[in-house]
Amino acid sequence: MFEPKIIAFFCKWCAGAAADLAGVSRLTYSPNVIPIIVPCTGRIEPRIIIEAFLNGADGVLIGGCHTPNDCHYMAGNFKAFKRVHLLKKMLPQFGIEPERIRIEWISATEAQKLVKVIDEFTSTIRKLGPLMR
Amino acid sequence: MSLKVIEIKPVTRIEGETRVIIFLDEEGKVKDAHYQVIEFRGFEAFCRGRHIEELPRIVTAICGVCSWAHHLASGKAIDMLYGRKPTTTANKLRELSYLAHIIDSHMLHYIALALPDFILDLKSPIERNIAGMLRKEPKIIKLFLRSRKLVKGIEETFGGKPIHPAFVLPGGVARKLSKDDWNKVSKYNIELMSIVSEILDHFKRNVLRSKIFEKLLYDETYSLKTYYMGLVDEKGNLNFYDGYLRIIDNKGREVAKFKADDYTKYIAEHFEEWSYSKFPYLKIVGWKGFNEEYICRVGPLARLNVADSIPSEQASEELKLMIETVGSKPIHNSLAYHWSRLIESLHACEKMQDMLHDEDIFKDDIINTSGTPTYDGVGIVEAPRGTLIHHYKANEEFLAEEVNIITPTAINNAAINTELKKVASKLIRGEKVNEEILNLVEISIRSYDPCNACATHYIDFAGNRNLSIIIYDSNGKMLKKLSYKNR
Amino acid sequence: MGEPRIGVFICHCGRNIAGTVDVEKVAKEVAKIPGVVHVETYVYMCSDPGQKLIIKAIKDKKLNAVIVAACSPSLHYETFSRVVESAGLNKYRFEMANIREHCSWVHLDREKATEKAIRIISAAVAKVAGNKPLVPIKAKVVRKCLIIGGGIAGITAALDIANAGIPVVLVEKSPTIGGKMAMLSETFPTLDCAQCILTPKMAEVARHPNIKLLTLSEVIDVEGYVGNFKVKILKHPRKVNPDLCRLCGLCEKVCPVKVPNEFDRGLSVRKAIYIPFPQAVPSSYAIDERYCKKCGACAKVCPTKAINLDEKEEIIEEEVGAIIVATGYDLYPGTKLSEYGYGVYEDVIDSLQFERLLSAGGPTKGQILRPSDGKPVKRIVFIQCAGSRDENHLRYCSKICCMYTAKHALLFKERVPDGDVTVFYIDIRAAGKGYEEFVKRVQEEFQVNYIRGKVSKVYRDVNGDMVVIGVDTLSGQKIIVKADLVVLALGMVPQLDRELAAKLKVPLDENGFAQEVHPKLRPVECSSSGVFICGAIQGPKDISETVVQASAAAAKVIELLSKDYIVHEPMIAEVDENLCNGCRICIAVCPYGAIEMVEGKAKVNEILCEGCGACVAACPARAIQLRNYTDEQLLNMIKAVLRGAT
Amino acid sequence: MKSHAKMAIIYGAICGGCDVSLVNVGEHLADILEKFNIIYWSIAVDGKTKILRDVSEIDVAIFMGSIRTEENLELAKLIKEKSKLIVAYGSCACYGGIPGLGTLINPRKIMETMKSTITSKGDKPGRAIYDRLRIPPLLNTCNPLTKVVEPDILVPGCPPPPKSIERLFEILSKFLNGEKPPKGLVLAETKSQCDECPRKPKDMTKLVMPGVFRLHEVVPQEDKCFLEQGIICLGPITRAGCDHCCIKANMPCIGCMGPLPEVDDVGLKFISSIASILLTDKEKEIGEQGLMEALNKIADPQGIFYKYTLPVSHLIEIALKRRRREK
Repeated sequence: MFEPKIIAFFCKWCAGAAADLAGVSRLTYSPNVIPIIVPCTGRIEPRIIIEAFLNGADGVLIGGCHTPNDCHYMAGNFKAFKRVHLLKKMLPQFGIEPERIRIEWISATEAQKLVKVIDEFTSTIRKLGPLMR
Repeated sequence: MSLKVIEIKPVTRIEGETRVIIFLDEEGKVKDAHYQVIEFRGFEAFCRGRHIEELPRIVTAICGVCSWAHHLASGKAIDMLYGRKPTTTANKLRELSYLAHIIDSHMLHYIALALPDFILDLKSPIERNIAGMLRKEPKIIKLFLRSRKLVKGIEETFGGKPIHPAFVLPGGVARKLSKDDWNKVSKYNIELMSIVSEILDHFKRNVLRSKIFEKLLYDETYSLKTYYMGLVDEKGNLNFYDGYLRIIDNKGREVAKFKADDYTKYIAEHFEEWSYSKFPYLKIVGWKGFNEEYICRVGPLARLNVADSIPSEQASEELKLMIETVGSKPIHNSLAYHWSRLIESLHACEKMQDMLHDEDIFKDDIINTSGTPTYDGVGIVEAPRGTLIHHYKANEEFLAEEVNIITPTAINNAAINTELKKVASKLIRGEKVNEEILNLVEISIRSYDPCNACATHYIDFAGNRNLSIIIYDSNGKMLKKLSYKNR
Repeated sequence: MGEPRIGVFICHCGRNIAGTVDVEKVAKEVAKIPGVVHVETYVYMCSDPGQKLIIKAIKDKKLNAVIVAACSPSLHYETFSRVVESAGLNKYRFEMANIREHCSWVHLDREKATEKAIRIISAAVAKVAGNKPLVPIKAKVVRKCLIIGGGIAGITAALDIANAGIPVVLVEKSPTIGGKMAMLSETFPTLDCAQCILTPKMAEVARHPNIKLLTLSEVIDVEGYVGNFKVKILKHPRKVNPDLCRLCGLCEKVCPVKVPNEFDRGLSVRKAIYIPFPQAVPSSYAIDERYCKKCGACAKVCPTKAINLDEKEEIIEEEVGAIIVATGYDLYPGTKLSEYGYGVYEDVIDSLQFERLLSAGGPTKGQILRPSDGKPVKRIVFIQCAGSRDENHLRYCSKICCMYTAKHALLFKERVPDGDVTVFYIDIRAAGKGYEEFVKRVQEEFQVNYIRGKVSKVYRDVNGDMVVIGVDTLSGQKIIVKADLVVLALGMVPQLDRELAAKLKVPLDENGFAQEVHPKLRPVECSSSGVFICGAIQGPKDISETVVQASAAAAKVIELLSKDYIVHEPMIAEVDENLCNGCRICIAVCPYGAIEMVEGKAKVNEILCEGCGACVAACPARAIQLRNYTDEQLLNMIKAVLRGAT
Repeated sequence: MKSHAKMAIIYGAICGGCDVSLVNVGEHLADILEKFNIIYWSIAVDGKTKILRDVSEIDVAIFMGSIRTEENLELAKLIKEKSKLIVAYGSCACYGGIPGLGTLINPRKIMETMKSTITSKGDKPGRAIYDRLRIPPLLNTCNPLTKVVEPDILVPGCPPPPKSIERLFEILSKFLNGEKPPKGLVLAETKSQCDECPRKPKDMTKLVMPGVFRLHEVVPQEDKCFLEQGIICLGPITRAGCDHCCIKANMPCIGCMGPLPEVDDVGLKFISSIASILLTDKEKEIGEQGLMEALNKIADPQGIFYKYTLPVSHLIEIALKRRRREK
């Protein structure tokens, strides 16, 4: 079976913390997702996401703080949201499935949601198949 | 049976690469001749899905020599598509800028490309180039270089760039004409007018009388009895920017007159597997192959044939002179295209001068933003080389869904092929082809001013023409190659 | 720093990690990564022997960067960075790789977990290789606080801070502090007299050694940033020297100019030289420039020569480390509610005017008399939500009107036991300790007639009675009430002009109230660090809430100013001036206003920057980088994670 | 006195604008042409390539246009192996240019489209009667020269502005005296359009886009930053050196001068910039839904952000890899 490679950019304040909580609560999820912890999803830009693809990722997951008010830096999550939305709008023009990018708001307490999102996303990408290989 | 093939390259080009291929039968008589467009960029395909209002700045890249024609035709298509009638001021500013472009293109072609053929020795390629011209006609060349600066300057004031301008918006133009702009433009145009007149005089004095030109002008092989098409205004006068498309037959009888949006009723396109360029034809006639009776020509000569008159004094005088000299309207002699170019340039200067004194051009309402979109628009202008048609359809997001572009060079494509065969058949017997014959073949094509003529021309400028004729057998194996190089 | 010499220390965490992750295999793989010169595994890396082994390795192997692959940084980042530092290595050359919470604890498949652990560590290695040794940013703090607004909020904050030993500059635009509260008679729900609880605090402000009080003053310019603000204050001339004024009142008697008294909301008149109210602080008369005719009569009679008609305004400059904005509220202009006849009929008044009627120190010495003819009021109508919760006026609820109207009704019945009181209301909002009880008491004990409904019109009939027409939304019946006096419970509007707000970098919400960073977690902080808000400028609230918030703001200021230095994380954005084109895109993206254009180039204020990286992603010239989280590092991390994927 | 330094000016798929831009510098051109021996300045077909094959080496090769046909490609390879100094002239040669927008549409599709336009539907094409008439096939992509060979000099612009051309000529003259320019030199400013934009405001305060407005929705005001009017302008990411000609004509920059030195992908970078400043002051107010609606007004991001640089975008690499895989 095709094992997708997925990079997850997690905001250290929410999704990252949720991942910690998931561990502490001994929840289990797909190991295909490798987390990279960023100070804020506002640090992420389309180029970074596409670099992940170019280097062999089949999907990119972005976990940030809930809008409107949870962002540790006030509105970094909105920046990420806008950038990702515009990128996803463009991908089909290149024949790339926008479903390969997913952005989710996951608070530090939502370990369950984190697990659900990771597993869902993994199977989505599995269905889509490899991006390039 | 094994045919011999003569391939000539380079040929003066349209936007893209072209070559001439001539087939000889056993006796070495010309069996067939083709003028091929072998380069293609597919604008009609990749313009789809674009923001429709952006097209006027995208399609200019179809041709860097007549980018203004594409810019404005596109702009007019967009006006109709958005259902916005441009304001009077906008229309006048557009036409003003466009007149400068007509002069730009005509001068470039006449001096840089055509002239060497007629005032320099046909037999000596070494001489036949601008270097040679500089020696023989330094004044003309200096005037020419000066004229470049002037037209460029005028085009810039409107479109920012002289090539690939940024000027039209849906229902108008982007910028008003300031007083300073006006001063510059009128100053330049006055000088331009004197240059154009001088060049026209020079034509009548030196070129018209030149052995070669005179000979070819009246030569039956360099003449096609075809239909003609071109824009005329309400009064039936010559107009480059707007009006009705009029078609006349080879006796000069009007067979059709219609508005842009009706063009599909009158024009269709034929496709040949051996060319990337299509062959537009008149629906009322139908596609009947490369036969002069059934094909249609556009461009300077066609326009002067189609129009009842030229709405400017000196130019209409010059037209009278041309008609008297060559015979009667419609004029079928292809070489008259060159003369027509000069007459049109003169007219452009005169008209510009008139328009510059119309206070409308200073009004503030340079754009009309109201109107009901039709999502379907046709824009037609007379490009320097003839009728140019842009037709777009858009979806509700105003993304281009269909793009159809018919260029004048495509319309003349059939004529070029037809005349080519005529000329080749007369000149070529067997494989004994030389530089002179070659050029005589090219002169025929060149009178239509295919778009990138200026480019190849500059080989002459470099004083370094590399012309070659390769003769193949029908399997494409090279039998013989003659090339003409200097130095 | 030379070639990277990275040491990776992998923790078994007992069975917690080693149970699912093949630590030895990880060690073997990680050792292959270029730059890694030393790999060690240990059962409990955080234990004392674990820490010692790291220190030893750093020294013996001359490591210049360290990775500890163990649990979540939230647990042991501090622990290990101290370890690293103690070994003489810059702590920013250390990173943790979380292979427990993010790996061993959440996966069952040993092989896959091991694989993932390797990738997580590779990423950490890639990052640390690019980390620069940094030192925390230190900035001196000016140990002084500016408070704008001398109402109960400003007074409370000023006293809290001053009592903590921190100097305070209190700026008030009117001649006295006290604000709106000074105008009130009694306060709900306890009904204790406003003056009695307020004036002692005002007096305390006046004599407090740590408080510099500037009345008749306004802040006109603010520069700088947290810890180091430079403030310009415009002080209008009082023309009476407070130190000499004995309040004898002679001047007032001789002054020829009469003007409406704003303290009584126009229900009385005062002179051009006046004292707003007897307990005003500073305790002194003042000359109202706008009206004074400079006749000099007052100066002649003043026994202490306290009056100087030529006194000029002056600009005072202060350096402060923190700013509290407590500019409070004003009443929504009643004149905008034409249907209620405010400003047309003298006997339609607003709630503060009614407070003045109730007040013993007020124009009627506490008697309830009609402004129009001075007759005692028997029938009175209160209209709640006058302007509030109204699409055409104020969308929001002004929160205190229900309570003060109930209070008004009660105080009226106490003074006029046989009077009729009608209250028109939409809902009663009485959330608060003892509030609901209070309203019930008013409704039942004092038989105040509460009508749930909206008033459509107020006018005066031929007999001179005020007629109030409304609809009872419960019964649907039209209701007509005749009254001697109509009181509008006007809503609250914020009192901070946009210009000053902009200078203070205080964001305003759509209603013009100051926007806090977070409604729940950071209710008194502003997005511009070092600026705090409290009281009604942050949103409608009553006195007790205001006082609570003021003390909260004070606590924040004390926290900030009790240090000599602000120590700031050095992982912040920095601009490459050669690449910056001054396109201004980064400015709006920064949530802290930390970026400004200096000579056409973006400049990051390193104290204000919190290092979120939003500007890095936004800069079209790639002129901005985040220290120790550069594009290059992020890219290398991605490559490391995906090694062998293509 | 003519030198024997050989210069060849070679075309890919061109519009001719580059040539006219050279003609327009008039005298300067004459000078430079005097300095060189132009062995070739014409179209690319076998007969001519033979001439290029004849010479052992070319001193200066100037390439114009993009690479759309196999012949374009062949020529590019030829100059790669023979030229001492290669100049990519014009945005097509540097980045793909406007025709590059067609790089993802495969030739079959292009031909089908062309044969099925409003005026050519239902036409029965005439056959190619003789082998010799077969037209050279199109490539699957439309690439800039830079994808085939790393040029010594890039001259961006559509067409290149006079300033750049004069600089080019200076450099070429110096080259004749053995002075070689640094590899990959770009003849345009390293600064962006914004750096000296005539519309730069006095007070350098924050820049926020009030929404996205297309050119049929607003009348662009002169002297006000296009982005502040909600009109997408590529100025912030595009090299200066064109004298702001379009902006001065009151039209937004569409990026023909190519990306800034540090930018490897215009679209990916500028999407980030635009999204960052779009309605930044209203994010919480209008929320994700509102922001999506605003962004969706950019209906054709590819065409807007890659008008001149599509073939060199990272996403193309992915798209092409996938296309190959499907085959």
